[in-house]
Amino acid sequence: MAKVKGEVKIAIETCKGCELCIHECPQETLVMSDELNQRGYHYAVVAIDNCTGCTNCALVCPDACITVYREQRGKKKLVAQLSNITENVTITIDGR
Amino acid sequence: MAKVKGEVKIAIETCKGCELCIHECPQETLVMSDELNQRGYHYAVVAIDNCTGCTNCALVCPDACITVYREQRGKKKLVAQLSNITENVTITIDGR
Amino acid sequence: MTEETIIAGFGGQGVLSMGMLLAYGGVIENQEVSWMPSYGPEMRGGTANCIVINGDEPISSPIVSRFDSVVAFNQPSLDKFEAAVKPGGLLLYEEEAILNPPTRTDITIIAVPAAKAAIELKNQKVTNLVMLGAFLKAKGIIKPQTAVKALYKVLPERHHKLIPLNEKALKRGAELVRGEITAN
Amino acid sequence: MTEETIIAGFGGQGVLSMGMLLAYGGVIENQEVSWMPSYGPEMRGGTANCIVINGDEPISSPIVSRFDSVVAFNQPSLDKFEAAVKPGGLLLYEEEAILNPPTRTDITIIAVPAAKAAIELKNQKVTNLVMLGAFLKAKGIIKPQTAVKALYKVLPERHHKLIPLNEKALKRGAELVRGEITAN
Amino acid sequence: MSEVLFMKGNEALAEAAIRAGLDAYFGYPITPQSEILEYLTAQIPKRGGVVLQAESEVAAINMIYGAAGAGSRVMTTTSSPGFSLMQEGISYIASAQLPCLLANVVRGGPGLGTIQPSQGDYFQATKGGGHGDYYMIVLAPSTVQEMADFVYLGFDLADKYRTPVMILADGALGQGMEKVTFPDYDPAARKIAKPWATTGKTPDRERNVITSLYLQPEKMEELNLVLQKKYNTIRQNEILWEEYLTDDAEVLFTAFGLAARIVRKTIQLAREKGIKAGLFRPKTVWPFPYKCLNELAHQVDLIQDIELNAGQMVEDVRLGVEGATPVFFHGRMGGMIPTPEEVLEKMEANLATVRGRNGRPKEDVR
Amino acid sequence: MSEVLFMKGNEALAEAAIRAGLDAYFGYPITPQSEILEYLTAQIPKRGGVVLQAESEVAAINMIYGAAGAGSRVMTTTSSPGFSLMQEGISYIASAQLPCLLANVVRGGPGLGTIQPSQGDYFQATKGGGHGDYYMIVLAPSTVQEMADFVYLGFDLADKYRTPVMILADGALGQGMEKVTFPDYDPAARKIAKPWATTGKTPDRERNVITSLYLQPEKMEELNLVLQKKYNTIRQNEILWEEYLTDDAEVLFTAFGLAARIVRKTIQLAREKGIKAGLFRPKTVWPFPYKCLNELAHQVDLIQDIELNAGQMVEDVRLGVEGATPVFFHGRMGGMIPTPEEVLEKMEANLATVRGRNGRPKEDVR
Amino acid sequence: MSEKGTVVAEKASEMDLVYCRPESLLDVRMHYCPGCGHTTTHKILMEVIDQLNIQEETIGVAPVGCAVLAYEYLNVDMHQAAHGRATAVATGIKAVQPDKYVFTYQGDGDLAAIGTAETIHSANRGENFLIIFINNGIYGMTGGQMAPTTPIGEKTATSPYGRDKKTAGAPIDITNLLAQLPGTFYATRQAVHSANAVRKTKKALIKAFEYQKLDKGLCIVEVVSNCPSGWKLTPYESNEWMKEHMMTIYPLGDIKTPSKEDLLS
Amino acid sequence: MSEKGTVVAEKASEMDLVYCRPESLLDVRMHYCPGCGHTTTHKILMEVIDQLNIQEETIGVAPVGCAVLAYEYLNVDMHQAAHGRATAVATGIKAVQPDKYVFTYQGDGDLAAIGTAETIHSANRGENFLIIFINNGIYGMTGGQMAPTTPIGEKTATSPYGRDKKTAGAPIDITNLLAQLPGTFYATRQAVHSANAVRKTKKALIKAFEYQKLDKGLCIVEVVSNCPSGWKLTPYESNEWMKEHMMTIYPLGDIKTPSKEDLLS
Ligand SMILES: Cc1ncc(C[n+]2csc(CCOP(=O)(O)OP(=O)(O)O)c2C)c(N)n1
Ligand SMILES: Cc1ncc(C[n+]2csc(CCOP(=O)(O)OP(=O)(O)O)c2C)c(N)n1
Ligand code: SF4
Ligand code: SF4
Ligand code: SF4
Ligand code: SF4
Ligand code: SF4
Ligand code: SF4
Ligand SMILES: [Mg+2]
Ligand SMILES: [Mg+2]
Repeated sequence: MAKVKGEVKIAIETCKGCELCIHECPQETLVMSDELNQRGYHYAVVAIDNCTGCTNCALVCPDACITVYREQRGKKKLVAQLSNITENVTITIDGR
Repeated sequence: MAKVKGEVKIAIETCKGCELCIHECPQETLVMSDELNQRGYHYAVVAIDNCTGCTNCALVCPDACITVYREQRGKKKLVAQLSNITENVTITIDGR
Repeated sequence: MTEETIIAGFGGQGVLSMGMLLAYGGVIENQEVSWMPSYGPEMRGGTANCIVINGDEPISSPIVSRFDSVVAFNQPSLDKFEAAVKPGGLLLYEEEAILNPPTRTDITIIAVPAAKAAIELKNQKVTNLVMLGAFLKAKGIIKPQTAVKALYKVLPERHHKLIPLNEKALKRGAELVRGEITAN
Repeated sequence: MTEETIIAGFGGQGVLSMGMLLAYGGVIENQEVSWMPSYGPEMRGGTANCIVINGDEPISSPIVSRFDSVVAFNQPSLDKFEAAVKPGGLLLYEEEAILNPPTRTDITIIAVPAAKAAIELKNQKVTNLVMLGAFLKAKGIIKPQTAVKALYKVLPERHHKLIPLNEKALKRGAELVRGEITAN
Repeated sequence: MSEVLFMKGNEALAEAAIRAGLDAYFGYPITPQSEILEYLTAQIPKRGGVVLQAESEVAAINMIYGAAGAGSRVMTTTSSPGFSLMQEGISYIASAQLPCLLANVVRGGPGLGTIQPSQGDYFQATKGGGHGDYYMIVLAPSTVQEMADFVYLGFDLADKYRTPVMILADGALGQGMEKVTFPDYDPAARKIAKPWATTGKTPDRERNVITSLYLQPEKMEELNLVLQKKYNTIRQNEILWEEYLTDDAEVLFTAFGLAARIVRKTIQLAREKGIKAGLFRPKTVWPFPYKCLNELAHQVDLIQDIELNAGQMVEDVRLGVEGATPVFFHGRMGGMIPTPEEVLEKMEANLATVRGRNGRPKEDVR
Repeated sequence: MSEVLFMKGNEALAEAAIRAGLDAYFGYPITPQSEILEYLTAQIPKRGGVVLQAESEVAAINMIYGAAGAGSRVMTTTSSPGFSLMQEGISYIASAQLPCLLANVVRGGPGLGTIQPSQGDYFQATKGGGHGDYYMIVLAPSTVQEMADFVYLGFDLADKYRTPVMILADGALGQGMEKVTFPDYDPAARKIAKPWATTGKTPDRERNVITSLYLQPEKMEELNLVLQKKYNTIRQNEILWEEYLTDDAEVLFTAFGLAARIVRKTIQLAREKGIKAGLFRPKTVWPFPYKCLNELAHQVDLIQDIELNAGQMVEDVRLGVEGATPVFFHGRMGGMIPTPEEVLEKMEANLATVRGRNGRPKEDVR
Repeated sequence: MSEKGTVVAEKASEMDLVYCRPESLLDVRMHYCPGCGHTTTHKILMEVIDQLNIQEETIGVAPVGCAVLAYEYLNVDMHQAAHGRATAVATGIKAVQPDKYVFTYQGDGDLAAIGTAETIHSANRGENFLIIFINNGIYGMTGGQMAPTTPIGEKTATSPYGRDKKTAGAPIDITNLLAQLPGTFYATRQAVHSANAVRKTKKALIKAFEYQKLDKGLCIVEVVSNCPSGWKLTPYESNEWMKEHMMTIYPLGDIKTPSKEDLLS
Repeated sequence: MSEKGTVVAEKASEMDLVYCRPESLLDVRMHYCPGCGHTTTHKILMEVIDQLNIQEETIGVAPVGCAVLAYEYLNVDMHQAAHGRATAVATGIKAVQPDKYVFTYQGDGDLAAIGTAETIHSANRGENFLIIFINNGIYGMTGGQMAPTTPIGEKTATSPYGRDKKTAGAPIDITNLLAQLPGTFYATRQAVHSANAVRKTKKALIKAFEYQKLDKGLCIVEVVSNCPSGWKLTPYESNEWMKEHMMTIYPLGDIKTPSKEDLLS
């Protein structure tokens, strides 16, 4: 089975460094940063670009820090629901 | 089986006329009086002298109005426990 | 005028409804009225009573401990309330229920053979109406006709057919009280 | 003399025990002392602080809102308490943890590279002892030797073997504060 | 005016609640007020609304908290021990600023006590039986008619101020029957909008939150200041009392609820004896009519306070009087009710002391 | 004298309870007093006695009722919302005349409020949060040392009068650490016989019954008279207060507990400015030291009452003062604590009004 | 309230006394309505206490409910308790008097409505006392209101149109719930409407007291009982109604009995 | 408290968004400790509410406990409730807002200790709302005291020597008790410690909300959860400990599910 290509974005200032995403990722995509965020937590970062977009990390992330994208495969498209994540998200779906 | 001979005494002023003893007596020994006691209740009285001393009536009597005696049959004797029923009970067991 | 009455007996003897008729009668006659039942678990003991106060000015306390009239339906009630009749007041009791009659000499005492009368009327349940008839004869707190009107208020619709019988009982009660009533 | 100090940082940075050492030291030196932790669910947010008051007369309120000294272990604490330093007071902070240094000009400000020093001492956990050493150098509320004595009171028996290391950290902290301390 | 009915106080209260547009009632049986729940379980299915027998008074008051927060006109009633159990909930309701009507048909305490009438819960009602700084508007009916009247008033005040209002009655007012008439009252016209209620967060508004939690003391103090300001407004606008023969009074009785009825009789007896007595009866025992009482206090030789307790309202009386005239107390407890004659006797004894003490003959008094 | 320890108020209270011979503790966690239960669960297994975490405050107070009735030295502690839940049980305990020690480590109310220190439960504690006419002896500690001292006193008073005694503390006294020493106290020598307790009906005595139920109002009134008589005895014998620099005071502060500590500082500031200020601090807030306060009131230009609430003890102050001097109130709520400077400022403003109003220069005041 | 029966029991010299009022039941008239199961249960409880000779070691708790005056009748040390709190009170007593036999005597309103939390948690803690639970499906004392145990369709003062499952829920079988908690050692449901039922209930009570000696956990003896006044039936009718409407939803019998191992361990 | 993530999600143009923070979860930092299951449950609850598009029709109740501030995060109308009384409050709301979706969000101390009576009776009445029950076997908010659900032997602030069955009883399985009441329509026990568990819990929540439309009785979704702070473990360790010590006594899975008939009737 060909691997699907995915991508995650992590809101590092919201991250509390619980490491649950790290343990839950089947791809070992994520690691903890050495840096602290402003709240004093080490935060999760992408270590290897092998994400499959399986959403495991995001599902298990308590603080909803993780947004997941996945390669289009001709499936019905999801409507983005990003309105309150951050103000400067720009989303372009289907060229819109 | 020869019937055992029994006897009941009813504290009629304590009786509240609930009639439960009447219904519970297998011998139909008891009936309700036409008279009222001082509390305004009809009370249970012995109608026929056919009591077997089975204690059914006494067991079911809520207000503990019924004392039951039974013919001696050589069995181990019960010790009377009458102390606080009334002041002028006199009990003679085994000639004492 | 203020008339403080207590009506007392066993539960089921109709003491509360007798009181209610007296009270409703007062309402119909535009009096100030208060009806106060004994309440709560002491009723488990099987006794019941109500205090009825009829007056022409606002009722002070609905609970009082001395009465212009005591109506007793049984011995315990008589025993309990005999002393509570105000001097010169009235003690009216159901004759048959009482073994030890009252002994006070400073009050009017009337024994009403109400249960007997009710049995003659073929309904033991109207004993209280006989008592009420007698009481109203002795103490004209409300008119007997008003008591009849009150019956329409107090009885549930389905019992209205019994009103003629009740009316008879009231009359019979009144007849049982003979002569002038004075404190002896 | 009354010295009102708040020590604030993340939970786990040892701010409560730094305060406790300061307080116990006061007890040993026969001062009047009060130690008041932040408490309750706001701790869930991950921050902790304690107010320590050392004085020579009975402590008034154990909770105060303006301080002679603020010891900040992280940015949020510095942000929150900078304004609460009394004019002429002291603001002492862990250098590395702070991105936006304080801006007030009417107070003494000391940045202590305590975490670095602790790492040099091979135990990050003694950062708070370095801070205490520095603080006591700046504000002689209790003698450094007293702080060592206090360690025996505050640390559970099983950790007493760590006291020499703690002592070193205290010393190191004192060394990090150079020169005379005056409000600038 | 509508028909004159003859009802128990409990029933009159229940009937008035329905006529006042009661949306939901939650309650638990307790003598001497179970008739309220009983009346409502019989009537509400026919006349609309919700009536629910809760598993306890604690549950009932929290159901009230929920239903009041969700914007409804709600009521619970109980008697003394049950009211004690509600104290936490009442504090929450007051703090979250929810309107509702409560009634305590008081019986003799403390403890399990007796089911006979009493006024022993005055302190609890007026000084805050629950924790924290809050008050309820407390209406103290004196007749069955007021048992009904104060329901309408109570609901309206509750809505107006977003605050719990309570009716402080007693077993005799609850159990006894008296004449009563019900006023015209159109709930639809009287109920006001509650934009703060939790009715579902529509897109046109922020979510509504019912809470009394403010971990930051600054915020919690703000809430408290809002509450205190509201209480001051109520103190200014909503004080109710009754005076009876006070114009020429040389002796003033103070009493509320049932006790005030006994005192009225005493006053007649006193006046028959030539003693110019009058009555001051607070109808709102919170807010208490301190000021008016103070004015009267300067006019009389003494104040005789009468209560069915060991002396509770008398503290408010003394706070109102501020030493202007001697204040005496007489009370009966545990369900006992003083007679008008007994009350007269007590007052006369005190009057003798006062006038004796003042060394002034009666004529000189004022 | 024993060693000087440095402890949290909550721990000091718990430790004192053990040293005072605590037989059983029942309680439920709540901030800011959970350390008491925590301390006891750690210590009691080593030192003897019973400690049980109840399922709620309602259960806890009723466990107290049971264990106190069975003759033991018992205690429960909680904070504001939990104390409200205990009101029914407390009324039962007072009515059944059972000795026990309660503590309310008060937080900011009303409702859920905040966990910060407050004095908002003064009314509840002193006027009877529960139903009926009862009082508790209420001890108001001002230091961690008193958190310990009042435990011994509380247990002894409880036994002596067969009455619940409560400690009215606050979150700061519970959470903060201060120096404390524990006195010598031999529980065995201090515990008294309790022949009324339910320890099994031996043939030499009638059965013992713990009850507060008297259906006959005459009987219930009798119980009430017994209680009132007891309360009067307590009023005569057990009033405690502290005065600080009152001898020459022209301005009197009144405050209890934590507030009194702030006021002490204010007094120093005031005296530095030449204002002769003093402090009157009730240690028993019930019974309240009315008489002594009244005497002081005649000596001063004003009374400035300071509380961590919206004005509660000030009513008792005014009842004590009876108009003898103007009484002013300043309070902070919801966990806020006034500074000594703020308090000084308020007082000075009021002093200006009073002296201005009187139209008398300072010298003429007395 | 004390009064003596006027017809006294006189020993027929040639006969043995086989049943009489138990000694520990005080010789006063009980306030219960005629035919009420509370009365019968009081009586046999004291018979059992006499039989086990534990009067001196027994402490009882009766909360509000028709049996609130139990202390007027039961000649043992007693606590009256607040409504619903009997098991909390008993927990307090047993904690400081662990060698005494402690029992509570509770109605269904008390135990299964307002007292649910205390009941469940006493069982869950495995408190070592006995609950005697009088389930009459109604609030007797307050005048016949609906209880959590009231059968569906039953008309009471607060369910004048009959208990409606939709709004009031189903009658709750609390003994069954309690039996599922490991802290409950023995749970049985009995009755006192017939001589036989009385005999069984006495046995259950004896067992329960004996188990208390073992310190193994809570024992509960439920007595399905009547309330002639609340149900507005004669005592006899009430018992018949009870058989039909109560015992069908609350079938008599043991619900949880200790195994041999439980007893020995 | 509101703050924006600094690393923002930028649409990789060739990719679909497959997971993001739910719209109805307010964009503020939640106060929970790192890795706490409350946080995850909040998140997926709002995902479900968004998915069902019922934000405007939902009213929530969060009593005291770590989740008391839920109303700061959940963008629906909310009531904070007194400790233990969430289901009573919900009963009041649902009584007057019968067409709304009502849920409570309760901890184990709240639901299974102080609130036991309210919990049981809401279920017994068959109240038509949803209980979300976070069972972390501890009192999180007050600093880690023993709860009725705490496993035997577990050391907490009030069981410093480990929970002792003899004095504190066994951990109570309240969902199981509730499931036995006829008023309970759906009872399930789930978790949020793994992606799979989260998926199942979301399904359970969806079911529960959909059942609420049917007006058939109480639904309860228990979430066996962690308390890293109370347990003094890292979030990951806490989940491992939870699997071993909590899920063995509280096994995951459906406890009561409606039959076809139940659903259709
Ligand atoms: C806190 C409180 N709430 C309500 C009451 C009123 N009350 C007394 S007994 C009782 C219920 C009685 O029913 P049950 O427990 O079944 O006992 P029964 O009388 O049927 O034997 C109630 C509601 C009370 N005394 N205290
Ligand atoms: C009446 C009352 N008692 C006690 C408390 C203190 N308190 C707040 S939350 C809580 C328990 C929290 O535990 P749980 O319900 O399990 O929620 P968690 O924090 O574990 O999620 C307690 C005891 C309170 N607020 N109110
Ligand atoms: S989406 Fe899946 S593969 Fe990608 S980082 Fe998350 S868990 Fe790993
Ligand atoms: S799960 Fe979320 S909060 Fe935890 S480390 Fe990963 S991104 Fe951070
Ligand atoms: S003892 Fe038996 S036979 Fe005799 S009267 Fe009683 S029930 Fe009948
Ligand atoms: S059972 Fe007892 S109370 Fe009932 S009628 Fe018979 S003797 Fe009387
Ligand atoms: S009311 Fe019912 S339970 Fe109470 S005594 Fe009468 S019959 Fe028995
Ligand atoms: S204390 Fe426990 S339950 Fe509360 S937020 Fe922290 S981890 Fe979660
Ligand atoms: Mg019952
Ligand atoms: Mg929990």
